[in-house]
Amino acid sequence: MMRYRKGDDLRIASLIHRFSGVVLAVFLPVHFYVLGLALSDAAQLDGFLKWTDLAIVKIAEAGLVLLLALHMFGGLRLLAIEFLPWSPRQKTFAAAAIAISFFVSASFFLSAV
Amino acid sequence: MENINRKLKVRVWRGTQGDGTFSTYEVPAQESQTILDVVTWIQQYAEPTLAYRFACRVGMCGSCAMNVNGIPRWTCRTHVQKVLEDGELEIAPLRNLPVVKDLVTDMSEFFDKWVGAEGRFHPSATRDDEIAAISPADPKRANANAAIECINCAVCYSACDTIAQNPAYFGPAALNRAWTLQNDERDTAFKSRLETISGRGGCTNCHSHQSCMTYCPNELNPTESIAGLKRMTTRSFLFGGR
Amino acid sequence: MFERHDTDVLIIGAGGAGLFSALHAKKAAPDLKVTIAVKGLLGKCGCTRMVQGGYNVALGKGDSVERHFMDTIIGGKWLPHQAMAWRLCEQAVVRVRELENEIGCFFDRMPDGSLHQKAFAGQTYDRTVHKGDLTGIEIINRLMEQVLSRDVEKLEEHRALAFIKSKSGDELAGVLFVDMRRGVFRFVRAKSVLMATGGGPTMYRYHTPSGDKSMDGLAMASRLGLPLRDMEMVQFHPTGLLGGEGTRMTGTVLEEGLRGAGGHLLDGNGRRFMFDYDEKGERATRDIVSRAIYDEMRKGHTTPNGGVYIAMSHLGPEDVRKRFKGMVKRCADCGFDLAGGRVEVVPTAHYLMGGVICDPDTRTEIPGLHVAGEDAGGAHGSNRLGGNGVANSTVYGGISGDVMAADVTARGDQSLSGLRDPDEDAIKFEIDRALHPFMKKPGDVHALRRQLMDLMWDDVGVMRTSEGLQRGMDRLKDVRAELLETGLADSETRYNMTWHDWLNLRSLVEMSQVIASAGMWRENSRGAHFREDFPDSGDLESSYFTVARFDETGDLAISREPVDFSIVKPGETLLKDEPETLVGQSN
Amino acid sequence: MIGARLYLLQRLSALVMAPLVLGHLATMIYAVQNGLSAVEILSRTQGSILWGLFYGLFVIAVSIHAAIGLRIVLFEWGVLPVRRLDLFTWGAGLLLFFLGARAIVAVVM
Ligand SMILES: Cc1cc2nc3c(=O)[nH]c(=O)nc-3n(C[C@H](O)[C@H](O)[C@H](O)COP(=O)(O)OP(=O)(O)OC[C@H]3O[C@@H](n4cnc5c(N)ncnc54)[C@H](O)[C@@H]3O)c2cc1C
Ligand code: HEM
Ligand code: SF4
Ligand code: F3S
Ligand code: FES
Repeated sequence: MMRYRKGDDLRIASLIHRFSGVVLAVFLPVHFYVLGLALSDAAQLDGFLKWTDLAIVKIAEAGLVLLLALHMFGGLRLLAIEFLPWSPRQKTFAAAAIAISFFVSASFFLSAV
Repeated sequence: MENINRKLKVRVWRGTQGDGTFSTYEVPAQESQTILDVVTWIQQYAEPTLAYRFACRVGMCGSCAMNVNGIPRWTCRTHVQKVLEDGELEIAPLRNLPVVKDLVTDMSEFFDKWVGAEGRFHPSATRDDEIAAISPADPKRANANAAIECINCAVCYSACDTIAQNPAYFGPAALNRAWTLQNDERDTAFKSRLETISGRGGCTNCHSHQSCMTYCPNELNPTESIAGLKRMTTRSFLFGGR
Repeated sequence: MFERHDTDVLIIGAGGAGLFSALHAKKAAPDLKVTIAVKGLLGKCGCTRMVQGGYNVALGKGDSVERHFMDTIIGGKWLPHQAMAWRLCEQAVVRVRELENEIGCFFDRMPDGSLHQKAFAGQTYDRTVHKGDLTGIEIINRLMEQVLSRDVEKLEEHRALAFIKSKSGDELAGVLFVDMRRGVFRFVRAKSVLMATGGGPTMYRYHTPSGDKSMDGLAMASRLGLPLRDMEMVQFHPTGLLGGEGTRMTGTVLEEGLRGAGGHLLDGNGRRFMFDYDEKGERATRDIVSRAIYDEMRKGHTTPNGGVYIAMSHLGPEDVRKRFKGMVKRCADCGFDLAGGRVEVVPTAHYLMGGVICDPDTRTEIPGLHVAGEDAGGAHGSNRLGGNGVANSTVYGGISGDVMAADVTARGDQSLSGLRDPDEDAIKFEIDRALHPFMKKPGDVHALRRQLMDLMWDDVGVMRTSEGLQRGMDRLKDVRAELLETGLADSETRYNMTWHDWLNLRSLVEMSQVIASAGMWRENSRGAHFREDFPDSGDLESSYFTVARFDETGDLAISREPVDFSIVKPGETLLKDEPETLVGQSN
Repeated sequence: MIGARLYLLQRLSALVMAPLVLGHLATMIYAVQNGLSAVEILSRTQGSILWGLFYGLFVIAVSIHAAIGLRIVLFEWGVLPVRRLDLFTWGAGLLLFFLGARAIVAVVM
């Protein structure tokens, strides 16, 4: 088949934005559901939170935070394109959004362990 | 010259819509050689029925765009050395348009959308009137001018992932043109055009992927134009009128 | 075997002439069915799109239609058809306002908001309106949008093959096409037909026009027996890019302004030679510079690819980069450094002044057939001024639309349909003629095209002699004979470019023969036509133009006809007590 | 496949969420340091009108934002045909809102 545009930075940024948005949208109902458990029984929530002490779950959570951060900073970048005067440094912004996101999620992960 | 006697390995798409394969050709390398020259060589010496399209051969008509090593380009102004990967080229028709034959696409929908997005001037004066005095420094005119030098090559149209997924979307070139017109003080269709470009198929479909701007051979920036249209849309939605 | 199609007004070609014709016809008579058939995509082929420098128009402030007209006549060395030249200059004013006010073009402005105008060589006023150095793109894109958004039928990638007369043989019935995508023949009947295929001397080794142009229209008209005038007048642009044989870039224009700005022309050894030929040096007019370069080339003072150099770097590479952004980028894309290095250049065939004889209303001898744009002869005489080409195609394109609409409307009253039944045998004959190469043994069309381009360059080119022209005509006969024995490797008719290369070549060979013969007949040197054996311009009062015509048996006859000085005679001027030139004084 | 209205709603909700998400992330980084427990969460949030408004606003914004976002994605991926889009958007938005509201009630009240 035909090749199509590998290694295009801004394209990767847009794929990240979409991927993170969708995963967040799938995760969020679960998150709400778990919190909603507190309504019936705080112990159930605690049981769930215990489970989150597991390392693997910690990593997964850090991943979600990463996605949230990526999506947000990426989203702010898009909003800047749409509503602020044009800047020629789009790749820098995309890279910055990703870098800050990693920084945030790493902080989260480090404080969690 | 190290180029002399060297051969390029070129894979070229042969076939029609949905039914084709790549054929491989060995093309002698030359010092001054564009992708269009490579395709021409193949047609003249190896594959007499190979179909491709060109006219001006100097980047003015926008007829010759193809996908070269996965990237949409104007082939008459793309030097082989700039895009060669390990001595190889892969040449395919533009994406997002139906293929007529081999490297030739049917550009009708590109132009239908151009017109569909009201990409034409609606006059406020006639040939009996004087030509309007408009300062080039006027900010609106500067906006209009920044987007004007489009050759409708459909490189951006082919590069845009949104069109691939949302065929109703007008695409960057049509909206870029609409932006120029929205900033043209001589034009009278501001309102109706705004309605069109903020409706179905319009600027709100754009995700600011910026592939259009990255690959536009004339270094135009449809992303910026479309963002301008989005602001116009927003303003008119929130406050009405201009 | 072929499809049939009917329309009221049929336009062949979608350059400035074709598109303007459609708009005007539709405006004059909105109920008429207007069809544009074009060899490429609508608006994306032809040379109007390639116009760089701009559009000549006298917009007052000291300039006048009279001054524009006098420049045109003097530039054309007293050969122009004066009524046509006058109408060109007069209507250009209207057309430019139409382009700006109705079509939506936006030409460059001065800081105060008025149009920016500059002077091309041969003008006595800063008259040329432009949009940067991409004027044609602006004009054609805007025209294209207007046409696409109107109820105009388009037949894209339809190649016109032949005009077909009515059964009675005294009127035009329609045009035979091949739909290039499907490889299917299609006969289109029409009440009125415009031929606007834009000439295009692409039979020279170096040429500027777009690849779709191959003088098809002129070849078709000549086979119909229509007279062609001034066919020896092929304009060469002095600085075409020279990139070697294997690249389509070779021949494309490096803009005039480079020389104007102070660029140097250097021979292969790096010696500046233009002052050997003219005191204005590189700033001399197109024809003089072209001949000088050609002469240096003949003397063997050439660059690796056989041309000369243009050098700009002494003006400061940064400055050059800024001032000639488009040109520098174009060269850079193709691997040449215009701003800092030297670029090889060569004179390149640019424009055909000659064409079908018609009146200032675009009518030809045959009722129902009109001609406009580069296909029409007369307006430029022996030499076209830079900026008069696009003015000519847009002015006369518009006029043709008006006239055809009026004619068809008037005719509609007389007969029920106004459509005429074609000579069916002629259609069959023409289809066979187009399919000819499929009947022959496969051969190398491209080698023949190169032979043609070489012989035209060598023998019928920038400088001519009777010997050379004779040799050229002999070689042409051989090429023609060989072409008719050269076939195609494949029976594919769908988008078969090699087939179209063959058909292009046939048109070009036929018209090359006319160019060479007309060149032989003109025994003096005027404008673009330079005879080394007759270097004088000849007596102006008894100026004549050549008329070439094929008779029934296919023999070519050339004659000379006196120029009718209907408006101004040699030695006179329409400019009373005015300074000779006002260049540089307006803006 | 969105018009001006949905487009703006999505952008507006995104703008609203940005500071909220920043605040949330900061709290999380601060809070997880000592491990999470239900008591700890609830002690912070229960009875707090401020947190209630904070998360309430977030839930409203995210319901709108994610519903429209998913609408676009699912349309562009060819999962949803145009005529189902509005139904889906409302459904997804209401579901998110319902779950979110329940969660707030649970942790705030
Ligand atoms: C590089 C370049 C620069 C120029 N710069 C200037 C300038 O600065 N100023 C100026 O005044 N002039 C300039 N000219 C000249 C100018 O372009 C022409 O004079 C003018 O555009 C001719 O217009 P036209 O409509 O007659 O033909 P074109 O615009 O050439 O259009 C011809 C049309 O006919 C079609 N056609 C051809 N054969 C067939 C067929 N068999 N069947 C169907 N369709 C056919 C073609 O595809 C095309 O659409 C320049 C020309 C070139 C090549
Ligand atoms: C925190 C602040 C957020 C900001 C600034 C933000 C911003 C954006 C923007 C600007 C878009 C539009 C992209 C486009 O169509 O071009 C978008 C899309 C989207 N957002 Fe968000 N968002 C945020 C939070 C969220 C959250 C929390 C979720 C999920 C629960 C989410 C889910 C989505 C989805 C699914 C899309 C569609 C993705 C796409 O079209 O590619 N967003 N977001
Ligand atoms: S915007 Fe650029 S890429 Fe798109 S059609 Fe115009 S010139 Fe081509
Ligand atoms: S690539 Fe497509 S999504 Fe928008 S910014 Fe350009 S049109
Ligand atoms: S051939 Fe015209 S842009 Fe390439």
